[in-house]
Amino acid sequence: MTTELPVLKPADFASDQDVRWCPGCGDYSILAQMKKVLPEIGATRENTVFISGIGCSSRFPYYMNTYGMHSIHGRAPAFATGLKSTRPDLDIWVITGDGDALSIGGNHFMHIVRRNVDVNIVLFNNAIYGLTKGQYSPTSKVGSVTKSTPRGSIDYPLNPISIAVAAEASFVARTIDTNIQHLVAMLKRAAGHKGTSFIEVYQNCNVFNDGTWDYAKDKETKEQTTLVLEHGKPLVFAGGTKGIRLNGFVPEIVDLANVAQDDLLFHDEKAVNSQLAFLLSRLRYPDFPEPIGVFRDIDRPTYDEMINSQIEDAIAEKGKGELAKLFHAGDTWTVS
Amino acid sequence: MTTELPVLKPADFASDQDVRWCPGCGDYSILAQMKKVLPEIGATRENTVFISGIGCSSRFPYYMNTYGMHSIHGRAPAFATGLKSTRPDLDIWVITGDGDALSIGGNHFMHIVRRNVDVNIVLFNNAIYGLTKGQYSPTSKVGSVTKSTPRGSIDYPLNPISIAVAAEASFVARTIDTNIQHLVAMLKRAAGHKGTSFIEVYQNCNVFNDGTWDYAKDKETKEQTTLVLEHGKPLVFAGGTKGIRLNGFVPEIVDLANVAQDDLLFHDEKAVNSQLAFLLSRLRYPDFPEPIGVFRDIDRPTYDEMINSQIEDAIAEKGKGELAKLFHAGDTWTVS
Amino acid sequence: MISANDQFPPTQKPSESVSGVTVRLAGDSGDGMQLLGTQLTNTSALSGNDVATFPDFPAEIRAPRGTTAGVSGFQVQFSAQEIFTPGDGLDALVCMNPAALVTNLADLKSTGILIVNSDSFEAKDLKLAKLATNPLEDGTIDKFRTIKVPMTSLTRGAVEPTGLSVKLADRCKNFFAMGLVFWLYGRDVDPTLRFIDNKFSSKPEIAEANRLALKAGWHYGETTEDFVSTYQVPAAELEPGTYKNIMGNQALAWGLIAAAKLSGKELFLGSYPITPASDILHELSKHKHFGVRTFQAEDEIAAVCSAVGAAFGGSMSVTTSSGPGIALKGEGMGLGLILELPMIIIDVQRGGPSTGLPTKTEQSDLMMTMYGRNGESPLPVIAARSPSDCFNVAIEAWHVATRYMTPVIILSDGYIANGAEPWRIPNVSDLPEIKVNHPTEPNDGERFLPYQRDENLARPWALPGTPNLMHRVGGLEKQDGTGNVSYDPHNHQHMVQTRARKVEKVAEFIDEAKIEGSMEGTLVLSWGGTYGACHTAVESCIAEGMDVGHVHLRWINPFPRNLGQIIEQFDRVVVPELNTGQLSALIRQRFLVDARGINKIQGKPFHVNEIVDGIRAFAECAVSK
Amino acid sequence: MISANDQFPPTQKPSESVSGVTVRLAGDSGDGMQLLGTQLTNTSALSGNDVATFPDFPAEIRAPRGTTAGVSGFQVQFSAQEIFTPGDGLDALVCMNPAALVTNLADLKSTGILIVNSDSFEAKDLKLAKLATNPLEDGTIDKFRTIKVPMTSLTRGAVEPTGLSVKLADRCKNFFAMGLVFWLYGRDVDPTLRFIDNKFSSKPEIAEANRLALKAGWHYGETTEDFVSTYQVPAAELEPGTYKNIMGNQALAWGLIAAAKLSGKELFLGSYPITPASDILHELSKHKHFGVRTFQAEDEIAAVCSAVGAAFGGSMSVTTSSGPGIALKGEGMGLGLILELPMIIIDVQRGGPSTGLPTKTEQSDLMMTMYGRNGESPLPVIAARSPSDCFNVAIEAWHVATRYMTPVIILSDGYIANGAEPWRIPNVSDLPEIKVNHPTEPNDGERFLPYQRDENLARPWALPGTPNLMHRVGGLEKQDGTGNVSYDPHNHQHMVQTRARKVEKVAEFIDEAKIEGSMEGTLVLSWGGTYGACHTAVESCIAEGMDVGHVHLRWINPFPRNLGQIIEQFDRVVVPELNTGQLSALIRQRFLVDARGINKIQGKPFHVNEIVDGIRAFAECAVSK
Ligand SMILES: Cc1ncc(C[n+]2csc(CCOP(=O)(O)OP(=O)(O)O)c2C)c(N)n1
Ligand SMILES: Cc1ncc(C[n+]2csc(CCOP(=O)(O)OP(=O)(O)O)c2C)c(N)n1
Ligand code: SF4
Ligand code: SF4
Ligand SMILES: [Mg+2]
Ligand SMILES: [Mg+2]
Repeated sequence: MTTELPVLKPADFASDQDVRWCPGCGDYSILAQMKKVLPEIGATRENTVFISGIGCSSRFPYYMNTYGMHSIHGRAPAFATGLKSTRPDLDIWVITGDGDALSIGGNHFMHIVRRNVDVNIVLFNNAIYGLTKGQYSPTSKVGSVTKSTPRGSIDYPLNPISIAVAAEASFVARTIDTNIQHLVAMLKRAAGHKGTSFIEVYQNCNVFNDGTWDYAKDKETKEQTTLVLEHGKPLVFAGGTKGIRLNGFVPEIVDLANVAQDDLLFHDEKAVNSQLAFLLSRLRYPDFPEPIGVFRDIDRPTYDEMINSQIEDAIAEKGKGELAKLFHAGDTWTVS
Repeated sequence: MTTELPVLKPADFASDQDVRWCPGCGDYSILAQMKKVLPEIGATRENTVFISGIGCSSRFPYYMNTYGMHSIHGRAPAFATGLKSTRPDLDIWVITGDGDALSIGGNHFMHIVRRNVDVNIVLFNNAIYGLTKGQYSPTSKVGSVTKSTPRGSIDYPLNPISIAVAAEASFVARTIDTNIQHLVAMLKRAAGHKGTSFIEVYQNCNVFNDGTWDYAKDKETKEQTTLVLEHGKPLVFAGGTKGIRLNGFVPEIVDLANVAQDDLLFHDEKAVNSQLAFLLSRLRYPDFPEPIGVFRDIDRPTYDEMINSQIEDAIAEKGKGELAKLFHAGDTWTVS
Repeated sequence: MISANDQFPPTQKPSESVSGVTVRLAGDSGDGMQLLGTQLTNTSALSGNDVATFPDFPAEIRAPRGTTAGVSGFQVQFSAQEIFTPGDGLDALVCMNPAALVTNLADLKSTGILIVNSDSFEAKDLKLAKLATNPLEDGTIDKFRTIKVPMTSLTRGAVEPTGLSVKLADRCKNFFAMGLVFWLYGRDVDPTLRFIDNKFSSKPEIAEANRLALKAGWHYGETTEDFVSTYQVPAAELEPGTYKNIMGNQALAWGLIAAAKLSGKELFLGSYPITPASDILHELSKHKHFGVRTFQAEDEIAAVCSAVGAAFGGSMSVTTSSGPGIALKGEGMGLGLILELPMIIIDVQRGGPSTGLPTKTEQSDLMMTMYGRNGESPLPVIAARSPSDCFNVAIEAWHVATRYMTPVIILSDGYIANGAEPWRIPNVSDLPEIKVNHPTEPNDGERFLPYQRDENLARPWALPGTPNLMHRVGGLEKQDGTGNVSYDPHNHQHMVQTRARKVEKVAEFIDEAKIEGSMEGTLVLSWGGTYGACHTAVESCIAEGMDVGHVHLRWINPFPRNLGQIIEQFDRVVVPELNTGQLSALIRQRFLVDARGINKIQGKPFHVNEIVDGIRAFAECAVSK
Repeated sequence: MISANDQFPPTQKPSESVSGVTVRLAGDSGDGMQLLGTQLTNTSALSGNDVATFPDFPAEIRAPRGTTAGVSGFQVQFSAQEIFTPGDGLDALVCMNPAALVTNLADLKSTGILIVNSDSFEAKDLKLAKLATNPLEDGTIDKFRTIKVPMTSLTRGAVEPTGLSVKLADRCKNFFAMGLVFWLYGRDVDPTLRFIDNKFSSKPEIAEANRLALKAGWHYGETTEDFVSTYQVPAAELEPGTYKNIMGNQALAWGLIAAAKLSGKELFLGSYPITPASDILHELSKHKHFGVRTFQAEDEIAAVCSAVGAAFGGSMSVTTSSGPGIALKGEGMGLGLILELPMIIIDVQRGGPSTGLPTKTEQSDLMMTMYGRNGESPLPVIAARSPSDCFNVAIEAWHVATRYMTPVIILSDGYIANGAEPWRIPNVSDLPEIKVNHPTEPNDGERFLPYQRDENLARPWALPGTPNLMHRVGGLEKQDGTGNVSYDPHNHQHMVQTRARKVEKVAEFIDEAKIEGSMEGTLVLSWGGTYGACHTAVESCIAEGMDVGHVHLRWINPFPRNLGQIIEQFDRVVVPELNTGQLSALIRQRFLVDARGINKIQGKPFHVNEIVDGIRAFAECAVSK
C-alpha cells in the first residue's frame, strides 16, 4: 500500500530564514528556480540535502527547508562524497562559487567529478569573490582591476567547463541566472542525471562585478553571443542565421545564407569521447558565441554505486561480518 | 669582458648523497638523464633549483648538486611560484609524482599551469604511491588491486595531459623513463620553453607496480602502442605502417597501405586552440597508440614576467617608493 | 568648491567645552555609517584630538535592509586627553532606523544624546526590525534626551536642485547626518569636502548632492531649537610630531614595507583573501613601486608555501590570514620552521571556532599559533597592541626573523585591524637598520654547511644563484651543520632542542617587560588588542586607590626575560582576555602562578568597566582570603 | 608438508631455563628481518610467552643495500612473566651484515650472544657500511660471546637440491637464521611451516627452499660446538582466556569495527595514506563484509571532510593520519566540532616537526591535537597505551563521541602501531553496548530544535531522510536551540562555554585514574605508548625501595576527575614523555604543580632504565632540597 504524497509547492522548500543577499544579486533567481524545480521533479524535503562551501552563493542551504550544510571554504565536494557514499538514498546538491570551487576547492572539484559521485554541483560563477568584498577569482579575465589587483590581474583564467570535461565529467552544462526557463531546464536535467552533474551558472554580482555577463544576458546581444546546445542538432545561433562549422580541426562561424545546416558541427551530448565537449568549452566570447545547455551527458558507474556494491559483494562472499569470527581467525592460543 | 665558463660534466651535477631508490627503479634513469641534460643546455649549478614534494620521486633534489628543496606533499608548485616570482633569474625544476601532483597537489598543479609560471614540471607517473608502500594513485586504472583497495579501485583515473591542457598549459609533453634519447629530448625542450613546461614521464615502480608501462616500453609492443609526435607531421606509428585519421570528429586507426599520409591528422604543437592537444591526450592504450613527445608548445606571457613588469611600471610611473613620502601622503597634522 | 567659511558658518549658539566625547553612528549596512565614522574620525584627528575607533558590521555584504542583522555601527571617541579605547558608554548615538536603535540603545549613557532619523520609523520599518511597537513612542527612549530629525525628507529637500532620483537622493542621508554631527562638535568640514571632490570626481551631480546634504545637516543643527549648544573638544596634548590617522591593517602593511626597506629587501606577500585580514593584501598591492610583489594564491596553503619559496630566494616573505586560514597553514609553517628560513605569518584573529563570527573580534587563536603544528614546533609570537603599534610590530618581527633565521608569527585582531588612532609618523632615519647577511663563500674550508650556526643559533641564509653554496633543504630531520637528512637519534634530540633554544634566545634581544602603575599588589597581565582597555582600567583602579600594576606583553613567545621576576613581585595576577584564558594557561604552565582570567567571548572588545570590575572582584576576594 | 617431529628433532644439548629473553634481529632492508621477527613473535606467543615487539626500519622503501641507513631491525622480548616493553638490553643480537652490527652492538648486554653472518664481512660489505676495518677482527666484538655463522654459504648449500638461482637462494638466508634462533630457544616450527605453505603456495620451489634453509639453521645449532646449550622460556601466567598476537594498528581497526557493531552503525573511513597510519586504512579495507566503507581521499582535508559528511548522514565516521596530515585537518575538525557531530580522528604520531622522521616514534602531537584549531576548540582526547589497548580505546572513544555528540581524537604512535603483544580476545557479549538515538519527531512542539541539549549537553543526531526534522548546520556561530546563524554576543559566549563544558562533562563518564604502586612520594604520570616502560620502571623503583606511584592517563582531555586529588597526595610529579614536555605543560597549567619531565626526543621509545634513572635523580634531588 502506498501512501499518497502531499503535493509540495515552491514555498514549502523555503526555510524560515531571511535571505541575506544584496538586493539585485543574481543568486535570488537561482534560489527561486531551485524552489520551483524541486517539487516539480518530485523531490522531498527530507531526502534533499544542500551542501555548500563559503561565499555569498554558499549561504544557499540556509534558505532551503531541506537538510543542509554550510561547510567550509572549498570543501563541499568532500563532505558530499562522504555523505553520498554512505547514504545513496539522498538527493545531494552542492552549491559553490567560482572561488570556492576553482580556487581553494579546485582539487576536490576535480576529484568528485572524476569519481562520478552522484550529486549535482551548481557553480555560481560571478567571476569575483563576493563575500570577501571584491577580489578577482580564477574565472576573472586577465587585467581585472579589483581590490587585490589595482594594476589588473595577471592570472590566466580557468575555464570551468574545460576543467570539468578534462576531469572526466559525465554531465556538464552551462546556463544563466536570468534565463529562467533555461536555468529550470538545466536544473532538471542535472537532477535526472546519474553521476556527478556539473552546472556552471553565469551569475551577476551587482555589487562587485556588475555586468560581467551582460553580453550573454542582454536582449540585444544575447542572440549573437550565446548558442543554445541541442542534442543531435547542428550548432546554430543568431536566430538561425549563423552556425559553427569545423574547418579541419578549427571551429569557425559561418553564415547560414551560404552554408547548409548539414555542413555544420552537430552536437552530441552522448559522445563517449570528450573532445567534442572540450571543443565546445573553448568557444568563448567575443570570438564565438558561448554555448549554453548540456555539453555532455554520458553514463558511467557512480562512486557511491560501486562502493556500496563492493560491500554487497563482500557480504555475499563471506557472509555478514561477525566479531567473534574476526577475532578468532588465524593463530590463537588459550591460557586456562 | 666575459669570463670563460668551465665546462660542466654530468658528474658535476651529482650531490654527495647516496641515492636511495630501490634497485631497478625507473627514477634512476630520469636522474641520469637530468644530469646529462643540464650541462648540455648550459645550466649552472648555482642558478638551478630543484623543488619537489613528497614521494620516492621527490627525493630527487637531494641527489643534484644544485640548490634544492624537498618540500611537503603536493605543494611544490606553490613554493616554485613564490621563488620564481621573486627570482626570475633562476632555472626552476619541479619534481613530482602522480600522487604528489594529482592527488593532494592537484589544485596547485592546475594553478601554476594556468598562471604559466616559468618553471619545468616533471611528473614521475608510476600509477602508484611508492613511498607509502603501494596504495593506488589518481592515475591507477579502475580495478587496481592495491594495499588500500583489496577488491580493486573504483575511482576513474585522471589523465595528466588532459588536465594540464584544460588548465591552459603552454607546454605539455609525455615521455618514458627508459626511452633515454626521447627523455633527453623532452627535458631539453621543456628547459627551452618559456612558461610552465609540463612533462609526464611513464616511470616504472618495480616494487609496487612493476610493469604498468611495459606495453609502451617493450621492444616488441612499443611500435604498436606508442606514437611519436612530430610537429607538422602526420600521426604515424607502427614503423610507418599505420596512422591516425579523423572520422568526422572521432579519431581512428588506419592502415597506410590503404590511406594516404595526407589524409591523416597532422600534429601542430603551436595550435593556439588547445583542442588538438586535448584530443591527442585522449588516445589511450589499448584502443590507440599513446602519443609521446610534445603535445603543445605555445607562447603566452609568464606570471613571473608580468608580476615583475608591474613593479617596473609602477616605479616608472611613481618613482621608487620612499618611506617618508608614503607616510606623509594624505591628511596629517602636526603637534608641536 | 564651496568655501567652507561661507557655507558652514561657525555656530552662534553657546559652546560647551568637554574633554572627550564618545559617539556611535548606527544604521543599515547600506546607510554609509562606516564612511560617516571615518570622516568624523579623520576630522577629529586633524583637529588635534586623540581618537580611537571601533567599526562593527555584519558578516553579510548587505544583510536584509532594515533588519537588526543588517545594522552597521561605527564608534569613535575623540578627546583632549590621551585615550586608549573607543570608549565605553556613549555620549551620543545617531540611529538611522529602528533596528539600529534597539540594538545600540543599551550603550547610551543616561546623560547621552540620542539622534534619530524620525522618517524611518514607519510601520514597514518597525516590521523589518521585528518590533511590535514604535520605540520612539512606547517609552523605550523616554529616559534619554532624544532629538528626532526627519533626515530623509530634509535630505530629499536639500538635494532637490540636483534633480537626482529619490533613490539616489536618499543615499545622501549620511552626509546630512554628518553635517549635523559636525556642527554639534564644531568639526572642520574642509577634509570632508575634499573627500567628496575626490571620491565623486567622475560624478559631479552626486558630489554636489552630498555637499548640499552636508550643508543642510549643518544648518539644521544651527537652526533647530532642539540643540541649545554645541560641544568643543580641545586638542589633546600629544607628543610633538606629525600625525596621521591610521588603521591597524594599514599600519601593518606600512610596517612591512618599512621593514623591507630597512633590511634592503623586497617584499613578497603570498595571501588568500579572508576577513579581517584581506585589507593587508589590498594595501600592499597598491605599493608595487616599493618592489612589493603580492601573490593572491589559490588557497592559504599555497600562500604560505609561496612565501617559503620566496624566502628561500632571499625575499622578505610574508603570509597573512585569519583563524580558518591559519589552521590550514600549519603544515607549511612547520616546513618554514625546519628549513629555518626567515618569514612572517600574520594572523588577524576573528571570532571562532570554525567560520565563527568573521567580522567580530576575538583573541582565541593564541594557542593555535603556539601549538598548531605537528611535532615540536616552537615559533616566536608577537602581538600588536593597537592600530598604530602594528607598524612597530612588523618591523620588530622581521628583525627577529632575520636575526634568528626563523618564521615569526604576528597576532593582530579584528578590533585593531579596523580600528583607527593617531600615529606619530616616525622619522625614517630613526627607524632601526635591519642587517641581513647572505654568505658568498663556503664556511667550512671548501665545504658549505647550510646548518652551521652563529651566536644566535642562526644558520646562514645562502641564496640560490650564489656559486659554490649549493645546498638542499627539506622537511626531513637534518644533520646539524651539513643539513643532510639524518635519522640519527641524538642528532634529532639535538636539533629539536636547538630549535627550541633559538626561540628562547629571542628573549635576549627583545625589550624587558615594563610595569605601568603600582609595583606590587595585583598585576594585570594583558596582550594584544586589549591594551587600551586594560591600561585605562588600571589607571582607573589606581585612581580608586587600589594597588594595581599593568604589564602588557607584545612578545608571547618567548616571554620577556624579566617576566618571572615581575610576577613574583606581585601578590596576584589577573589576565583579561577575549578568549577562555589562553595567555592565562601559558602563564600558569610557565610560572606556576594562579593567574586568573577576566574573560569575554562575545566577539566584542572589552569595556573598560568590565576590566575594572574584574580587577576589583579579584583583588577583594583575594584580600578576604 | 614436513612433519616437524621428524625433521626438527628436539635438542640433545642441555637446556637452560630462563624467565625471559630479548632478541634483536638486524639486517639489510631486503634481508627479511621483519618477517623473521614476526614469526619469532607469533611462535613465542603461541607457546604461551608474553611478548612485546619493536620493529624499526628506514624511511626509504629500500635504502641502499649494505649501508647503515638501510639497516632494518626487529626486537622482541618473550617472557615467562607479564612484560610491558620489548626490553632494553639485548640477550641476543643477530646481525646479517656489518652495517647491522655497528648500528646495533651498543644495545647488546655484556652477557649477550652475538650471532653474525660471517659470509657478509667481505671487503665490499665493509665498504658499503663505510668501515675501515673489519669489526669481527678489529676488537669491536671482543667482549661479546660471538658466534660466526657462514649463513650465506650454508644456505646456498642447503637449498641446492631445489636448483634455485644463487640470487633466489640467498633470499632464504633469513629462514636459515630463523631455524638457528628457533633451535636456540626451543621454539615450535609448526606455525612457520604453515606460514611458508600459505605464503608461497603458488611457488612450491621457493617454499621448499625456505623449508630447507629453516631446517639447515636448526641443524646447524644442534651440530656446531659454538652452542653448548639452548634456552627455554616457560609459558607466562597470563589471565585465562584465548589470546591472539596483535599489532596496534590492527587492534585499532578491529576496535573501530567492534564499536560500529556495538552501536548498530556502519563504519566510514575517510583517509589519505601516511606512515605510520596507513595500515589502519589497509586493515579496514579488508573488512567490507562488516559494512566498512573506506574512502582513500585526494588529501587529508578531503578525508576529514568526507568523514564529517558521513557523520551528518548517520555513519560511524573515522579519519586517520599522522602529524603532517593532522596539521592539515585542523579546519575540518573545527567544523565537526561546531556542528557537534560524533566522529573519530586518529593521529598515529611520528617524529616531527614537518616531515620529520616518518618511520620513528614520538609523542609530540599532543599539543597540536589539543590546540591546533582556530578559536576556542576543545575536543576530547584519548591516548592508547599499548598495541592491544588500541582496541579498547577505539570503543571508548566512539562511546564518548556519540554520548556527547562531539568529534573525539585518538592518539597512537609509531611504536604502538607497529608493535605487537598478546591480546586476550574478549567475549563479544562482554563488550559494552553503545546506545545511539536518532530522533524521529520534532522536539519542541511542531518545531525541531537541532541544538536542543540533553543532560550531557548533547544535541540530537537527526538524520537526513527523517521527515519534519529538516535543519541546516554550518560553521558560523549558531543560536543555541535553533542552530540558526547568530551574531548575538551573549549567545556566542554561551556557546563557547557550552562546548567547553561538554568536553569537561566527559569526565563524569570516564574512569577515575588509578594509582599503581605507592600512594605517596613521587608520582610518575605518563600517557600513551610509554605505559610499558613507565610501568616497568616504577616496579623496579619500588623494588629498590623507593616511594613511587604510577598513574597512566588514557584520557588527556578531560583529565580523570580524581587526578587533582591524586596529585595533591604526592610530594612531587614526574612526567616521562617522548617530547619536550607536552603533558607536563598541561599538568602544570591545570594543577599548578611543578611537574618535571623525563624527556627523550630521539625517535625511539624509552628504555626502562632511562626512566628509572630519571625518577631516581628527581626523587633524590627533591629529597636533598
Ligand atoms: C579557509 C578560508 N579561507 C578564506 C575564507 C574567506 N572567503 C570566504 S568566501 C571567499 C571567496 C568567495 O568567492 P566565491 O566562491 O566566488 O563566492 P561568492 O561570494 O562570489 O558567491 C573567501 C576567500 C574563508 N571563509 N575560509
Ligand atoms: C601531508 C602528507 N600526507 C601524506 C603523506 C604520505 N605520503 C608521502 S609520499 C605519498 C604518495 C607518494 O606517491 P607519488 O606522489 O605517486 O610518489 P612516488 O612515491 O610514487 O614516487 C604519500 C601519501 C605525507 N608525507 N604528507
Ligand atoms: S556581494 Fe555580489 S554575489 Fe554577494 S550577495 Fe552581493 S551581489 Fe550577490
Ligand atoms: S618503491 Fe617504487 S618508485 Fe619507490 S624507489 Fe622503489 S621502485 Fe622506485
Ligand atoms: Mg564568486
Ligand atoms: Mg607515484
